[in-house]
Amino acid sequence: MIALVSFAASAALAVVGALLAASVRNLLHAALLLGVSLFGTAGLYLFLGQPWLACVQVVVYIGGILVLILFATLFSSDITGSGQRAPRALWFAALGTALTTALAAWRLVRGGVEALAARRGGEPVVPPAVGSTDAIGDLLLGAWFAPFFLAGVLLTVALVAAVAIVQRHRRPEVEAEHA
Amino acid sequence: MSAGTTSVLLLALPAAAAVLCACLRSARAAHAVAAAAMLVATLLAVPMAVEVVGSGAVVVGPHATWLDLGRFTLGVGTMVDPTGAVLAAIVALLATVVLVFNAWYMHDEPLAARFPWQFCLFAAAMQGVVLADNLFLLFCCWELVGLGSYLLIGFWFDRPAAADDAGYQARKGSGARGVLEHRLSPSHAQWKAFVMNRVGDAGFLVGIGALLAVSLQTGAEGDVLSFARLAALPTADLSAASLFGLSGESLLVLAALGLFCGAVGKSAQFPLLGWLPDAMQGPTTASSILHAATMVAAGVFLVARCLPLFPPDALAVVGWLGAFTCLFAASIACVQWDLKAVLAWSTVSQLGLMFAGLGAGAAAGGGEAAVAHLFTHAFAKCLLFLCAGAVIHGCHGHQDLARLGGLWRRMPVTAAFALAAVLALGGAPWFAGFVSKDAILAAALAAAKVPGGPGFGPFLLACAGSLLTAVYLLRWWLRIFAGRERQLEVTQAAHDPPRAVLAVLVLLVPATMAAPWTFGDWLPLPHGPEHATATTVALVLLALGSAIALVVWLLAPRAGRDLAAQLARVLRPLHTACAELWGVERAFDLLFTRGLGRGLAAVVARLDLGGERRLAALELDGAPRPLPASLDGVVDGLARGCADVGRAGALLHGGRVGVYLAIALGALALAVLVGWSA
Amino acid sequence: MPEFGPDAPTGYLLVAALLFATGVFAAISRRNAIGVLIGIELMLNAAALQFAAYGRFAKSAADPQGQTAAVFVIVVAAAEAAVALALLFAVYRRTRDIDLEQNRELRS
Amino acid sequence: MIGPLGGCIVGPLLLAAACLLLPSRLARWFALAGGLGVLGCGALLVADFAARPGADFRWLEQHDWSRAFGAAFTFGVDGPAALMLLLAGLTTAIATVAAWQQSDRPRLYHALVLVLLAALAAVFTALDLLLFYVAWEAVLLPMLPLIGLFGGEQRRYAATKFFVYTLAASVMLLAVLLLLWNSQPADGRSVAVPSVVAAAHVDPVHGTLHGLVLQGPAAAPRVHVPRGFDLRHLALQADAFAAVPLFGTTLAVLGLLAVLLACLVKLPAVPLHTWLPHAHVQAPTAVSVLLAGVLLKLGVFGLWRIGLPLFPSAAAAAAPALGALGLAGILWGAWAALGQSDLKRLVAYASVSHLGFCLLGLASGTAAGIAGALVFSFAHGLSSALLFLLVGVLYDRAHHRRADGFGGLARPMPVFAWLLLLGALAGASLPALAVFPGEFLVLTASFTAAAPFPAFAAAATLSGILSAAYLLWTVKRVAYGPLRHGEQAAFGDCDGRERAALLPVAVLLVVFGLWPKPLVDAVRPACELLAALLQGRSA
Repeated sequence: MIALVSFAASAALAVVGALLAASVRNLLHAALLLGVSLFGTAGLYLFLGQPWLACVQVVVYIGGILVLILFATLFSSDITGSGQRAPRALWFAALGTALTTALAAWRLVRGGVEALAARRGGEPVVPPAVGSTDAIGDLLLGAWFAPFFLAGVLLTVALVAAVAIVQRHRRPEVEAEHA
Repeated sequence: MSAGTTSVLLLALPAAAAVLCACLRSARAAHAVAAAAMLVATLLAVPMAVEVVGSGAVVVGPHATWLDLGRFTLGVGTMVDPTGAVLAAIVALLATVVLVFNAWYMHDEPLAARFPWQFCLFAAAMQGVVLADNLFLLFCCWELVGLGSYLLIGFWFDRPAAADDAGYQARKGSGARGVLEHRLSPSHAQWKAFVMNRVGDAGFLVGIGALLAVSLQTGAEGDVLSFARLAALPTADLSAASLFGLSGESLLVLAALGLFCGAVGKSAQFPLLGWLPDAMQGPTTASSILHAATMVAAGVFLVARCLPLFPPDALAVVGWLGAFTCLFAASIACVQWDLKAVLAWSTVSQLGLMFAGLGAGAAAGGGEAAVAHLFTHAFAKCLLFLCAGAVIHGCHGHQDLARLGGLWRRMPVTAAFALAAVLALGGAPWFAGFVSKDAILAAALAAAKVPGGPGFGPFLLACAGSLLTAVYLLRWWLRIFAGRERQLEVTQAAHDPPRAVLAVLVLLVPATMAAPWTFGDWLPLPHGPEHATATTVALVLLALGSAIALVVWLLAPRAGRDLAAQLARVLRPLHTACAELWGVERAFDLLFTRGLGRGLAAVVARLDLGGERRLAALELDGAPRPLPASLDGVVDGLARGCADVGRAGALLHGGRVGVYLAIALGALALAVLVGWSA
Repeated sequence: MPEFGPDAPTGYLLVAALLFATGVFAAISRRNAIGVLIGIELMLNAAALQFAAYGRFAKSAADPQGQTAAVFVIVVAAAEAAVALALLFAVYRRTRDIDLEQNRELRS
Repeated sequence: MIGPLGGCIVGPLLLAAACLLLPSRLARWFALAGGLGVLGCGALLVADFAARPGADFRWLEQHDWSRAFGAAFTFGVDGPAALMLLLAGLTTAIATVAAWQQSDRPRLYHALVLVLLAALAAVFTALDLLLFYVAWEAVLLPMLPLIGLFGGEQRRYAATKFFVYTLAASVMLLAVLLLLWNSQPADGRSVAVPSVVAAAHVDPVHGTLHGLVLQGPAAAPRVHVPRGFDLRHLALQADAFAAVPLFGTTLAVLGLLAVLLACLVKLPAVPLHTWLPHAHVQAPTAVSVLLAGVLLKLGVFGLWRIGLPLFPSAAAAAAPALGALGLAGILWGAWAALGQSDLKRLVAYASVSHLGFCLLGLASGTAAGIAGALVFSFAHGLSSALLFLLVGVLYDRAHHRRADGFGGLARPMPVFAWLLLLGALAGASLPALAVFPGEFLVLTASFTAAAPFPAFAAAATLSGILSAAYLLWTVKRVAYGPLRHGEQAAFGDCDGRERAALLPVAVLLVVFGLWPKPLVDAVRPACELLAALLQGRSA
């Protein structure tokens, strides 16, 4: 019972946080609410028996990406004003698209659940949730080595690219202007 | 010279004179040229008339094809028959007389140089109506007659309406009845005349169209509108003709009624009669010819010429309407105080009488009788108007019957001429009108006895009209010329026209007698068994009418007050009705001028472009532009709808990341929804 | 098998779907680039959750492959965020603003 | 080598270039020369057709354009086209004289007028559908700046409306053009020649028809028509087009609808006419003259050249509806004119009413009706030009056009008043003035056509009353009565330049009113041929 309640709480945290993050006007609040939502997801990973993933989520996502985003909000000239919302027509378009997407996703979920049930052949027993950091490590350096390697390259390229983009506009005339 | 050549000259002379006079600046020279041309025309026309009437044959003049349309042609050409020959001669003669008279009448008028050419155009057009050998040319000239009347009525184009005329208001003085108060300005009167004539002409065109349709459907080709061909139409085999389920015979009735509709407009019959009294805003000399031989005569002439085409049903309509107009207009003439208005309504009434005669049909002798009355009436009415012109000229523009009187001492010759004309028109024995009016009454009586004819209605109405004719004509003469002078300041300067003018007027006097018309039996007047009855009735009516007029006039001074006014008080409702034209004018104004004219036009204009506010705001961008319920507004609405769609489309390509994202994700989601059902 | 709860796939998948839709909404309706980025992060997060959930319930025994894929998603998200924020920084330096309404340079 | 008809198009274009390049005081002379040149060609052709009546095409000339598409610069003129060419030249010359003192960018103005003239001449002489379409749209190009740059206060609105309305209406022509091309077999088609066409067009010397070799027996000749845009060849295939199914109906029906849309807006027929009052009111006087004088006739000519000959069966079926539209235009326009206070708008609505007669005549499908419609078009060009010029004379002096802002002008301006009366009487179709023959022909033709046309004609006679009412009422308000505004006593009568523009029109009105025979004779054979084709289809 406690498990169910805490599971529901995590799910609610994830969904409500996301909804608020999408809709509040203040950008700073939105970023923080995104963090709430990410925490909720991390909780869900725990219920899935994947504590390692939960840790990665918290460390990389919340500790890295979210802090980056919060840092970026400082660039924005107007994080609380009325200018945060898109034109009315676009807002409706967003709502429509989101609802359509939700509908489509729900359909996929239903299909996925049915497929899972069919694959287990009606077997009622849910496999035990076992932490498997070892297995992941094997996998990353074994069968998934190529993707793992590519992810590393991607991260490096991203890092270099980010620096390059920021650097590119440091032209002499701009510097002269700044001086 | 053959009659055919003469007929062309009769047309060409006035036309050439019109062109020539239009180029002349001097009024005297223009009058001289015009009068000379008309005199030559008269000298040509009279022998021609004698010749044609003597032989009784129809002379066909030169004919040319105006337009060849394959299935039929439209021609121009002349044709002279006895009626046309006499009428052409009368037109030419009266035109000459009136021109000479006008040279005196307008001797101090600055615009006088305009009169001759307009007048000659008018006369030329009328000659065209009389001498045309086909209905098409007749119609063209008919319209030009309308143009001539338009020009002449609006001769004093810059005069205001009487109510706004300071000169008239100053002249009116005390004791006046304000007879001109409700009269229109000349420029309004000319418009009214033209447009009302056009109402009739629309019917005329329908008549021509129906005749053409019937002719072509029965296989005719060539100049199908020539009178010779048309006359043969009723006896032809009409079984092939049908339109909208109407048989050929019904179409002929329709055609005849259409032609009659044109005549109703041109001859000022009920209900298109409002324009003629207003037409006297033109010079009196113009009225004298307009009321006599041209214009109004054209309508009677048209029906007389096309009488073979008129089936009995159409004739009944002609007879009833004519007789009704006769009485109707006579009743109005009795209560007029404007000396020209009495004559104008008298013309309407007399024309009604002619139509009553025409309605009796050729078999009853109605055609000849009506034409005879047309001739006699032309002379008498022309003379009357010229006398009226002399009176008005002598009295410096005063034309109120209540202020004139006793003028016979100052203008004895004019008074005598006018009396002759009055007696002629009233139908006194030994005078011209006696002959022709009797003939009409006889014809109407004869037609009444024919089973299936119009019945006794037209005859009785015509009799009542004749009675009133005697009343108002005698009243008119007595009030102007007899007794003592009512207001010396009005009449003291009056005098007869100069001798030269009188010498010309004298020419008209013999024609008011019966003798020239009955001598030699050249005028084919009907002499049926009804003639005696009709004569008796006419004489009784004349006596009765004269008695009424005399009694009213004689008693008036002795009673110390105006018996006419007393009578008017007693018969107030009747008097009011007559004076207000029985409401016809008002109804016409309400229904057509205000209703179908101005009212509907305003509605249509509003529905078309919208109101002035919308029009003023068209160019202002961004100004609120409510879509008015108008055609143009709908167009603008469509345009704005297109612009809105375009604006929505432009939103998709506005460079907004969100929009692209929405499109991409939305499309993906939709694809899943639609495509992943399996 | 209970329909919802920690031991059934439906709950996780539903949350993932909702997160994804919310991300879509945020990405479209925000006119600030950071708001859009938040939306994208939400969508990626939903994808990672999806992987993890399927990995947990796909086979009779727990399978680490789902978790591994989720890790990759997080990695990609991190790379994306880094590049996106660098881009934002660049835009900011040019226009002193990162409002997408004002910066509609994608328009032809 | 360019022949005279090509010269009617190239000449004005060259003169337009000269206008732009040479000093501005020469520009008006170039425009006048262009107008007179086209006028001369038109007059020669009309005289030729009047002297030797025929339904054939004359002064034919052809230049290569695109063999692959079967398109060529084919020029040729039949009677109606000759009449329209004459009208285009005449109106341009008159309008140029009316704009003689044009001070605002005169070079551009006259150059645009010349370009307009070239485009008009191309429409009237083109015998190639593609060329026709290009010219038809090209007419709009100079009109847009002529109204939009040189017009009155609301010129932008009026010019845009005119341009977009007429352009949108005629784009469907392009679709029809392609569909027609597409429906022809690649290697041409062998068609039977109707005997009336053979009688009118077979070259007696060479035994050819429109340049095509005759095959088969002389009694029932056939020709092999190549795929292309030659209007004469397309007309021969009219029956084939009527048999091509398209969108549930036939190509002929859709084609006629597209042509009708384009032509009825140009004409303009109620209820597609609302661009006209705006365009007329905003356009400068001379452009109004061009607009009413020639541009509206494009609608008539389009129906004559494309609509009726290419789709005769559909046209015969649509005739009652077209006649009803014509009648609606006659009455609606007349009543709307009666309700106007702006003089130019009044004349514009009078045009709507008058052009209704043209539509009625064309719809009647009889030779007399079609001839009447064409002659009426010509005469309306004269009468409306006169009225617009006169309104311009007033506007130059008073700087407004409200009818109630004038009164009694016949005293200070007698010549003006007489000409105004003449114009009004012509508009009211008085006999002896040029509008009457056309109107009378249309009416008589409708009376003698099949039901329901006699009923239309009967209702159309009302226009005689209404036109007299609104035009003569205008004369009364403007010219007659006492002088209502004291300052107008100082108005000068028409000066020499104005008379130079007005008097030729007035004289022509009288001349062609008394003697319309050459005009009718010039168009009649062609009209009879078309009427025979139409009647053959409807029976």
